Amino acid sequence: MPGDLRAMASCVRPGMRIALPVDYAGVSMAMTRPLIENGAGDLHLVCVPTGGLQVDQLIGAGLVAMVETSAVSLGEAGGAPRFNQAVKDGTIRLRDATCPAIHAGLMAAQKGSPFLSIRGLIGSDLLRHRDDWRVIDNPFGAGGDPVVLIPAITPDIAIFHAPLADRFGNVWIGRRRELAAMAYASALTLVTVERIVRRNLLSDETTAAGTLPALYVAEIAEAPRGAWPYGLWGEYATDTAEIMRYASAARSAEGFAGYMAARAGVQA
Amino acid sequence: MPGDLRAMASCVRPGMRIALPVDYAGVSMAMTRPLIENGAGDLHLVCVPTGGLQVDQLIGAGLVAMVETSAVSLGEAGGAPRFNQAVKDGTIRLRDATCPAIHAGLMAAQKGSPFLSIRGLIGSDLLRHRDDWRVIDNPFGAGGDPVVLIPAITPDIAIFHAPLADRFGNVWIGRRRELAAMAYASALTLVTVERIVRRNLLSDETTAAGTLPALYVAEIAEAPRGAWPYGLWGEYATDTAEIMRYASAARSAEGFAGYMAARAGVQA
Amino acid sequence: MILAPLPREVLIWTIARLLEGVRHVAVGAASPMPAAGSMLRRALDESRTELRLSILGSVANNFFTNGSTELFDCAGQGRLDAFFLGGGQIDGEANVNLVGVGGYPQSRVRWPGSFGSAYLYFTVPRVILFREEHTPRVMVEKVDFISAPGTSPAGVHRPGGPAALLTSKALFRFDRDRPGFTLESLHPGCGLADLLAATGFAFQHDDDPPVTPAPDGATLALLRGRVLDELEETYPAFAADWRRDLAAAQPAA
Amino acid sequence: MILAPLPREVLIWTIARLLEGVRHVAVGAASPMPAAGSMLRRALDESRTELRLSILGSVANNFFTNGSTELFDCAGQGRLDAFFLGGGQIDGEANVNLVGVGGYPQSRVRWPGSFGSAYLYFTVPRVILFREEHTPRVMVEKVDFISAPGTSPAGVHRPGGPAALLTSKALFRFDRDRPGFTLESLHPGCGLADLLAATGFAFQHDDDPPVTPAPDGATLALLRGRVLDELEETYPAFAADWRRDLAAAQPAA
Repeated sequence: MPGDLRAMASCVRPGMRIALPVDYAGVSMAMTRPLIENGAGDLHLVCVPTGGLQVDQLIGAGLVAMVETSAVSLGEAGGAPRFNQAVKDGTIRLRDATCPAIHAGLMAAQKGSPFLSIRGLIGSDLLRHRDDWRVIDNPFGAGGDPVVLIPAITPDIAIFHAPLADRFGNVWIGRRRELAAMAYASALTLVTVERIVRRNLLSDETTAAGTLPALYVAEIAEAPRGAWPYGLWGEYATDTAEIMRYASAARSAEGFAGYMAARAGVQA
Repeated sequence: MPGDLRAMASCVRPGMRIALPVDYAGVSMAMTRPLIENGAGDLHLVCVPTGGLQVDQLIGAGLVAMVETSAVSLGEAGGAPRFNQAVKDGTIRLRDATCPAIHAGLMAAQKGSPFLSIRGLIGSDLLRHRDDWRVIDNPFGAGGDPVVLIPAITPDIAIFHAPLADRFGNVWIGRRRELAAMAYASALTLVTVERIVRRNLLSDETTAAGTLPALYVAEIAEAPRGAWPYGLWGEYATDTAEIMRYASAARSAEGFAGYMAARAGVQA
Repeated sequence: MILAPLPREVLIWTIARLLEGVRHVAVGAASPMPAAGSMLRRALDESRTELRLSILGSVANNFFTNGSTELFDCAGQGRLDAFFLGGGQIDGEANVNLVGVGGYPQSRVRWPGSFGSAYLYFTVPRVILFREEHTPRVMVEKVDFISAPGTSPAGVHRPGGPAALLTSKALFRFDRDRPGFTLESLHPGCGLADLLAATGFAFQHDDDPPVTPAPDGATLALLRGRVLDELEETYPAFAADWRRDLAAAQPAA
Repeated sequence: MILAPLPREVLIWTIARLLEGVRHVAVGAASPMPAAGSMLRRALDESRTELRLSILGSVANNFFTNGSTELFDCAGQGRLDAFFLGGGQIDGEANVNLVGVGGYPQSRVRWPGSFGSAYLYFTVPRVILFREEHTPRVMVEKVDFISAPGTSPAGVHRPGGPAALLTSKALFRFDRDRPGFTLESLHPGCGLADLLAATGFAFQHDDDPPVTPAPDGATLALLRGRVLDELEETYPAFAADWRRDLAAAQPAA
């Protein structure tokens, strides 16, 4: 495992709120093992807006105290086994949400606003269990128009993987703008990339349009195939068979441990 | 004047709320004259977030009932003469705002939310004069934390100019994402472009990142140098001398009329 | 001789019928059947209008450029006409549960979670509940957890909601005023007694309900040709399975 | 022989001093002097730290990629340390008026409008009020219209606010608690009596205020070399004017 990934992981300290992207948007799987070796636990994960393999592995490794998410799943490979077990055992706390509510919370943080209003949610048990959300009567309505307020979600750290960065610290995220939203909202952003290029991504308007400026990026490290076994848009496809193997192995705590030990060489 | 510009202008009907971009973000100056010839008045202009030459000319032509803006100015060429005169004469209504409040209103519309919260503004005369804004006590605070709510701004039509579009109706806006915000918030979006290309802008991830999808675009027409005398990023610079000539001519109603008549051939 | 419609082809054709008049439909990443129905609708409509189909997580059928928030923003703007929702449990008032059963938060069985349901169910005019498994454990009298409610009290801003429920056994439409489901048709091979036994909630029905229409020959040809080809790009496993079923059903030469 | 500092060079140097310790500063599109001060600060700091400078509307000094909202979002996130505000009127409580005088909305004299002031004044920790014209019609006792207030009551969320006021005559710092301005220094050539006569609001001052420091030789060389070159890209007219002044001040050979 490259030392820079280990150094990046050491930014994560116990109890921090960590934002992680959805499966198809650039999950830094390369950071999963460094995070586990770093060992900082009691983490509060914010899935943007859903979680998968990485979330399941961090839970399996015992690092997670709370998951704020719209879903955790392995997609075609089925339910997330360590997440499901932890829910059953009551060893993690849950903030069940709906996708646009997570986006709304991040947008509030991006704008420095205390909250965003959002339609929907009224009458759901999601709302009933979220004591950190509020319902007010729409002040612009004629009365009797309840609307939910979502407070700003301000992660300590956002972690994701992208196709490329330049040596000035700018990261190309293309149309996966939720990665920018995560970075705007978070105090620190750690990024792994397939490769670092010499040219300045901002000096060409075409690449600039899909670039997250260095202003928002604390650390970058190269990690080729760093989303594996997830895919990365324009680069490589998801290795579904590997996710299936994980899903099957991780049904038990022992199976999970065995899988992680066996894959140590592959992921390092 | 090409017939397609005239046809686009005919989408504008009296009393509509029209969103127009800031000077440097792609003003469709090519649409100004068709809008004037179309003649639909009583317009409510929303400047995103400030206005300039186009706004001044539409006011000078007597089409504008209300301006919602953070500022109207000709930049280096000074104050906007027809706007300033209209304010003095009381012939237009004003909704003076601050830039991020306009962005917040458009973002609320983008999200289908009734309002966004915004910091700042407390104690300003802007707030005092905006009876369409509300102040509430932040429901997430401990009390005594006033915060302003900005209602959704939902223009009937957004009009702007961009470097290129493809024949599928996708428009390349690069990093000028306020143009996307305008389109998301508006019921209809009319776009002029320097040129229309055959390739699909969405089929390449690099260009897709800066593309507004056809879903949001009602009509597109080619209008080379369509931002003139404003510049267009990556294409041509602002013709400051021309804006100066306008600023000087338009100090009087007669001078404005003379300028517009003299430029009819140039702009057509 | 045209091979008789497979059960999945009846479902896909039913989905296409439910999408009549729709201009923009979105389907989830793991929703091959709704995607196929949408592709069929698109093919049927293309001479008159362009049906936009957004498949979440797909690259080929993704014309969004503002990240994963754009689908929801689109729905909030009223630019999304139809969407599909599943559910670990669905009840007679069209409440859906995507979270789990046996307590909350410490659920005995946990499902992935609510995804966008609690928003899209409110904002998309035509939500089609689609769940193939039609058993008393899925079609329950009352869900254990409401990820998204089927109806809302007067005053709640709700331009959207459930239009229909489609399962492997039958098609229901939803009456928002009553509220409740009404049986529209039984799929070929399913009887009313069978359906009543498999359904945990009460619903209105005729004594002799109609049979769900099967696609005609031209539609079947479209399905097995162009739609299957298009589908293969995003759902290769499902497409291969469908082709296998077709091959297996082929009468011996 | 080094040419003595021009008045504008004293101002630019003062701006650079006011930006000490700043990591990210933004300046408006038509603000050559603040831009020059920021460029000088950047040049002075570059061996130790990287000062980020955002010039609105510029392409070369624009590392934003999310449209014109990004500056404000940045400020809301606490990522913007310093900003410059002007004002058609500025009063003794640091209220600024960018809207007009003689009534509202039907103003006798209308200025462009408040731009981002009503937000950035609240969110940017170090706002520098910069207006060259120092006359009783600009420096008023009470502004006609508050585009953005200088201070806020306790409880109002306000991490930002005015730090200093710089004019063609003097430099003031602002005391948020009192609230009010205190004279820091008079620019070369300006006397206290002159300043008092030109200022419509009361301010604290020493009997014998210090003179605003001029840049030393090395700083002047940096200003007239690298900074002037950098500035030329975005503010060609201002740069040409500056060069003309330098040429005119050159002692005859």
